[in-house]
Amino acid sequence: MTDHASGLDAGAAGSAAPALEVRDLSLRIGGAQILQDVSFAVPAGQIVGVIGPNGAGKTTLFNLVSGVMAPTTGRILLDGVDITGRSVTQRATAGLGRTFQTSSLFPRLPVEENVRLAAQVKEGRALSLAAFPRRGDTASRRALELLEEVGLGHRLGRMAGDLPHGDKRKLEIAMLLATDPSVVLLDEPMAGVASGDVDGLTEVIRSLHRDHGRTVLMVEHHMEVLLGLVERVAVLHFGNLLTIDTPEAVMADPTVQSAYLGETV
Amino acid sequence: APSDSGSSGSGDEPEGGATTEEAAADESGGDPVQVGIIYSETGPLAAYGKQYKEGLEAGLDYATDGTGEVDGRPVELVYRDDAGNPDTAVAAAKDLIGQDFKILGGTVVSGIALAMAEQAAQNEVLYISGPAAADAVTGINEFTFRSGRQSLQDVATAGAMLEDEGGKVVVLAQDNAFGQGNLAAVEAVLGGEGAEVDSVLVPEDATEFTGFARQVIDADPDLIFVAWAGATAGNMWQSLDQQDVFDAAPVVTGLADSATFSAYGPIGERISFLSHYFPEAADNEVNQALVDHVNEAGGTPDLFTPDGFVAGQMIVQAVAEGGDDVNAMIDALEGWEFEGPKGTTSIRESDHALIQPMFTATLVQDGDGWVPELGETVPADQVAPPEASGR
Amino acid sequence: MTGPTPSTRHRPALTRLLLPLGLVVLLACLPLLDISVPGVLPGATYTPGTLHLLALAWVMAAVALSYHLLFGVAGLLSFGHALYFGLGAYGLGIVMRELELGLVPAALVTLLVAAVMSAVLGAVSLRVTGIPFAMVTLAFAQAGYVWVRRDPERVTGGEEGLRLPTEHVPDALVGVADTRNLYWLALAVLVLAYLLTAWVQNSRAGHVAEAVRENELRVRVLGMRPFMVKFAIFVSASVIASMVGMVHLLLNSGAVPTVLSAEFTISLLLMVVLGGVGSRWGAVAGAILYVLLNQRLTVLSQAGWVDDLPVVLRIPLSEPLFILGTLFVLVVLFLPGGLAGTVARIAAPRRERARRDDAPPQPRPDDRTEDAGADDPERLGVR
Amino acid sequence: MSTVVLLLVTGVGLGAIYFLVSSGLSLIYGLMGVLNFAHGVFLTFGAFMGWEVAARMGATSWPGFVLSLLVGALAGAVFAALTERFLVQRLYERHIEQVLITVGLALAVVALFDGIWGTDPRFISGPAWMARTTTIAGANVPNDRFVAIAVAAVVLVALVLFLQRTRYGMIIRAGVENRSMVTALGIDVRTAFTLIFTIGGAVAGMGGVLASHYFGYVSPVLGQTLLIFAFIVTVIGGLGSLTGAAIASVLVAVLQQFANYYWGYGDFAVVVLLAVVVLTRPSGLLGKKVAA
Amino acid sequence: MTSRTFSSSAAEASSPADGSTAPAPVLVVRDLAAHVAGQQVVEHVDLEVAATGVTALLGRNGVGKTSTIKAVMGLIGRSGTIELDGEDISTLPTFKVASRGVAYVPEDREVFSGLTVAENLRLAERRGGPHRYDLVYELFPELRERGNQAAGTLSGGQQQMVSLARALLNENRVLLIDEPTKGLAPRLVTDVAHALARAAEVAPVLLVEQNLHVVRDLAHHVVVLTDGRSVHHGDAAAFLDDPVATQRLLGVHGGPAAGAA
Ligand SMILES: Nc1ncnc2c1ncn2[C@@H]1O[C@H](COP(=O)(O)OP(=O)(O)OP(=O)(O)O)[C@@H](O)[C@H]1O
Ligand SMILES: Nc1ncnc2c1ncn2[C@@H]1O[C@H](COP(=O)(O)OP(=O)(O)OP(=O)(O)O)[C@@H](O)[C@H]1O
Ligand SMILES: [Mg+2]
Ligand SMILES: [Mg+2]
Repeated sequence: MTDHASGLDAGAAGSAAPALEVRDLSLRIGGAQILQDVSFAVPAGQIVGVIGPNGAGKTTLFNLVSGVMAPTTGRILLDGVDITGRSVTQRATAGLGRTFQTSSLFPRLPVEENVRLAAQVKEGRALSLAAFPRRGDTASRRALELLEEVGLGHRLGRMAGDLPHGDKRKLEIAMLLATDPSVVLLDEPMAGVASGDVDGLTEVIRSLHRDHGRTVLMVEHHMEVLLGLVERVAVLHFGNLLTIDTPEAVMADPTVQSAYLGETV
Repeated sequence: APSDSGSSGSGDEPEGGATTEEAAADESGGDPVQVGIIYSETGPLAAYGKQYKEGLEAGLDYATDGTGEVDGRPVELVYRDDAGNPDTAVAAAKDLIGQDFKILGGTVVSGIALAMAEQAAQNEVLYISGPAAADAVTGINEFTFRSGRQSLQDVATAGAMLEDEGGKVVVLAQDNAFGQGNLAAVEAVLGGEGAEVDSVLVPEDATEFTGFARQVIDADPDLIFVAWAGATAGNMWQSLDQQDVFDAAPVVTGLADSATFSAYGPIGERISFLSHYFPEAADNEVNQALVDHVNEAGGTPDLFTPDGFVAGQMIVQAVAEGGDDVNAMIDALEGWEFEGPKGTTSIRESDHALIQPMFTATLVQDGDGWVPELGETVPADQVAPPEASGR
Repeated sequence: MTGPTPSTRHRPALTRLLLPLGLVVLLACLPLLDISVPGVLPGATYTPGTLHLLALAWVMAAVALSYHLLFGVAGLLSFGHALYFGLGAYGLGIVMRELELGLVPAALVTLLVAAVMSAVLGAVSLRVTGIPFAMVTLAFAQAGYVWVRRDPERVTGGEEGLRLPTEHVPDALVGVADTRNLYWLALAVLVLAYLLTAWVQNSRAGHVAEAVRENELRVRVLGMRPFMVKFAIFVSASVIASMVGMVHLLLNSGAVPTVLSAEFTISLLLMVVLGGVGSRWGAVAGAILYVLLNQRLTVLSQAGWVDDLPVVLRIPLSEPLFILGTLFVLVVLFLPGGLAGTVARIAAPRRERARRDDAPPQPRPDDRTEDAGADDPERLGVR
Repeated sequence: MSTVVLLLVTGVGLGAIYFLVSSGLSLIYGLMGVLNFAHGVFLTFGAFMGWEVAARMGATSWPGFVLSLLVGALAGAVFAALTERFLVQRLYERHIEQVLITVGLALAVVALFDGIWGTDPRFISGPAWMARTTTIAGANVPNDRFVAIAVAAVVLVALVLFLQRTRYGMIIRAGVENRSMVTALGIDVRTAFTLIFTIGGAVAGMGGVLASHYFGYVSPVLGQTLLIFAFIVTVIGGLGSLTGAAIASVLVAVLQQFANYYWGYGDFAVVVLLAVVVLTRPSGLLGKKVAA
Repeated sequence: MTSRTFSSSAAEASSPADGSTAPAPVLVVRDLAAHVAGQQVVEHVDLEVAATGVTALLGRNGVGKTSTIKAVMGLIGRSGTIELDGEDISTLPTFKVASRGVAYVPEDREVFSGLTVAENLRLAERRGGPHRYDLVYELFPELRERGNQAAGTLSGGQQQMVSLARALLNENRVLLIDEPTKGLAPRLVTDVAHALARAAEVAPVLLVEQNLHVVRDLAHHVVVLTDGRSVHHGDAAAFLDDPVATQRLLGVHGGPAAGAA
């Protein structure tokens, strides 16, 4: 598992290329400019936070990168390979994983099955008519492991749609981990998670990056969590990238303070 | 229980020499003869089914002189509903044949009649088809007979109305089996007599007929033959009227059952009808018996009552002459000539066509409603269909 | 509502294997036994009438299973499944007659045609989802229905239907005396359909299909192509339906246009719902129930005592479809999950739902086929 | 030329009938997400009740005709309201089950009509003027077409006004999306839903009476025959768009007229049109993306 | 982040309550049980919402906070006593509960995504009574600008604003608010907390909130749930300052410094 590069094209030998790069990304819907010339690069293995006021375009940025929406102009590169024209599925198989701001699950399938489905993608032949999921096969074992890890070990048989809100967030993370992506987009993973569970989940995310060497881009309004995790912070504001810098520098920036943090210290 | 002597004790004369078979029947111990009748009790043609059934019971009653028995063996009618669906009918047929029924009868639906004919041939039982008009039933196989008329006879009746030779006949028909059958019949009968035949075929699902009415006029006909079945008739006639088709040429069509008489409204007076049957059309004893029987049983004689009635007569004939042997039954029916409600009727030996007289009629107002008035009776041989070559 | 979940999980191997096997053996022996079930079957089990009815039930159960694959597993509400059933029935008859092929080669040709046709039409209809998908499939089937009924090529027999070209069929499958052979054929096709359905459903693709039904975008984000799965299910279900249609042709010695009608598809829908959406054996049970009820209610409607009832009772009781329709409504209202759901509920009483009129469970975030929005990134992504 | 005019005008007339069926369907389907298979039953019931009035009062007089229209509308409305209250309402937010229940209802009630009124068509005729024709550009156009067109136009305007001038359209759209949240805002969404069904049923009932005059008869399957076209119209027009339904009604009917006349395959042509529209514009001609 | 911004308003709001005889609570819930899909999700909850100020409902994920609020609204099956100003509302249908002046801000925002922002608000206008668009637009000026945008295309935070605005628009007797600050940017959290403090001056609030800073600054009373039961009632500040209690009931270390950035 540690060999995250195995998930990528073996041909992409240029390890110098950043894991994820966006160039001049713009999106217009109707008359509204949702994103404007956003460019940045995330080196492999780095963990970067994205902040910005509500409606700044953070989720939209994730949608463009993951292929759920198409940009008006601009390019997206994964490990140096241009993926702008690729489908959602292709990007996912290339090693890009994401979570959703509003949990996106298979509501009427059991929790375990939600994760198992994700885990079997990793094994290849996920759509095979000739392979049969079995209790105790690799994917199922992996699913159990991950569910334990995020703290849902006691909810295996429950329908995902019936979970309380916070548990849905945890399930999202487990599904993401199951696909073993090399680049991870997390959209507000902490929203709705009980304060008592925040630390545990923070650890899960930290290990994503630290133990597995994955590249992580995360949107989070929970500043304590974010600042404790990330190496750099990107700030979006009205669709523009204001800055991308170390947490200290960003927090010191007066624009960020007034636009985002409000009248706190 | 063995048959009581009551039946033979009834003083009336049994029909056609059944007495000679008495001994044979007694041997079989007076077992009931079971006859399976598969017809539309429900489904789109349930109304026709009802007429058929009433006629059948009357016919059986008449042919057995009210005893319901042939040679001391009660004839037991076992009814099955086909609901207008061939699959249902086939299932019922299989069930009955499996129970060793040797005689099946019924159906007003041509598709069912054809499927039943198939079953009859496969399993070598006698099948007497009901009012289903498809010409294809005639001569389809040796096991299949019919107790009603067929499209060719309708058309031949219309031909009797075509005053003189030549001329152009336009057929306005629905584009379905019934309509196409009629068109083919017109081409065969009237075309054969030298008429030019043209057609306007209307999709069965059409709900708007004004355009087709124009097509009929544009074809410049000398005679218009309309073959139409089903609920859209009223609308179609109105469209013909509105587009002044009646001014273009005489219009001939088949007279359906009494429920439709009022559908024509005043237009009815302008149409020349050919008729299979209406109760007042035939003036003979058998018809009188039919009307009496049906009325007594609380029914009303109508278009397809004689088809049932004749079926009853044919069943009795088949049993009386053939006992339980299907081939003997066939022999007994082939070439049989008898007095039916429409007059003298015969079963053609070669193809089992039922040769019978036909009628022409007009509709006249009678109080609030409309009633048919007999034009002429067309003799059976004049409207006999060309012989089917068999399969 | 909550359809039973993929049942890869624990059930003692004994019951899992032996019970169905025993059942099949028992059913296979029926033609040799003299069992009467008054009120349910028209006669003893060896009689051709009863065998025909049971064979019809097996055939309908088999095609209901293929519909279960579409609707229950993949959530594809098709109003045109009858097309493929009819394709099998008509195709076999036409191929045998026109190409003068024997039964087996003709059946293979027909299956091939069905596979190609379902692949082409499936590829087109799967471009849309939800109600539009239902309508496109309806449109295609309706076109097939119109074609068969109008018969412009003079091959289908039009409204009167196609008759089985018996000269190409082995004698053992023709005639009432051989009904038991047809019975065994029907039973075999049911078992085969069940195994195929179980196979597809239990495969990885089958599991993914259920996920696609729930949340298509999520499946894509996980790196799988929903289209491929839906396509595979669509073609499998269609080919199974064609296979069953062929047996239907033999069983009824013919085919009529109604097998392609929307009503036929709706009756499949009714069977699957009666049995319980999502459950394999539910589909089978639903179909059998439907066929038997249909037959029995017709008999009931003709029973003499019904005629003597007062009008308010007589009219409803003499209309089999009224009773069937009402029953269906009641099942949907009071037995969510159909037969299978009810059995499961009785087995596990804690799942009992106490529903209050004004307080339904929390709104389901999405509905099985109403996933039109799932394809709409603008709505889904930004939420 | 006169043939083209005739086909065109009678096509619009047929379109008016289609619209009367499909507008209610579109309202219910587009706003409430219920694909209402029982809509044809509302129509048939309206037609039969209208026929009953006509049989007693005579619809050959104008007052009798108008009364039968009103009674038909009332019958359709009551039937629809009861259906909504006792069946559909219990299954809110379970669209598939709602569809299923209307399928079952349609099955049962058509059979019931069979039992009550028999399978034979019941013939009906209206005021004498309606059976006469008016000549337009050489074409003899039957007058009842104009009545149908006029009623359909009035219904269209009335429905559009209703949706624009009242909060109901909004309530229903929101209620379909998330019923419990609407109730949590203090709105009795059940009444609103019942109202929509009732309106749809009333229009269908009226359409039933007009259709029975158009076809010249009433039979238990009258509504079901029209329903399939109404479905097609609804999808082509776009879910929930009344104007779309109106345009699609006319389009479908006129296409059907011409295709039947010149080619003989009118129903085929309609199916092809449907397939083309769904594949090129899945949300229909005027359809917005209606929330699931 | 500090609390001074809105602690003052909380104090104001609380002062009458702390004074002489405490007025009767607006909402009294006794022995509440609730079930979803046949499953008991709330077993035994007692709580009171004081006549003024904010009462917080706390607990870990899945203990039944949301279910409790839904049960009060009548959105899920329930039994027990629920009294609003002395009137039993436990058998009323949801829309009647709401029209008696109970406003509800759901956990998942639940904006009507097919409707525009303006339509969402118009739909929320309760009959009779004034509609305080001024207050709403002052708090969330963005909603005015985006009046014609379909609510489904709003960002998460913007949807949260719509959801809150729908409740604040009317004159209420009590507000039930489920995680209002979830997904909001820090600055907006401040604003919303401020708004809630203002709203609580007029009508009391029952608040579910995971952000303990907000709880600390707004709430006077807390009710804590575990496993569908209410296990702790008491003063908010006292509870949050008790590290043993917060550790046991919420799994966090209490105290003023809890989680401070
Ligand atoms: N169809 C549209 N028309 C107009 N504006 C739109 C449309 N779709 C999205 N937007 C706007 O685009 C902006 C970006 O939304 P996005 O969801 O990316 O914000 P975000 O940064 O994730 O905010 P949050 O933190 O609140 O989730 C929002 O202001 C939203 O209202
Ligand atoms: N539809 C449902 N079916 C079955 N169980 C449910 C359903 N909805 C909720 N539950 C269960 O009810 C319990 C309480 O859930 P609730 O949503 O009230 O918790 P909560 O305290 O609000 O949690 P969170 O902090 O995560 O929002 C949970 O155990 C949950 O699994
Ligand atoms: Mg966002
Ligand atoms: Mg909650």
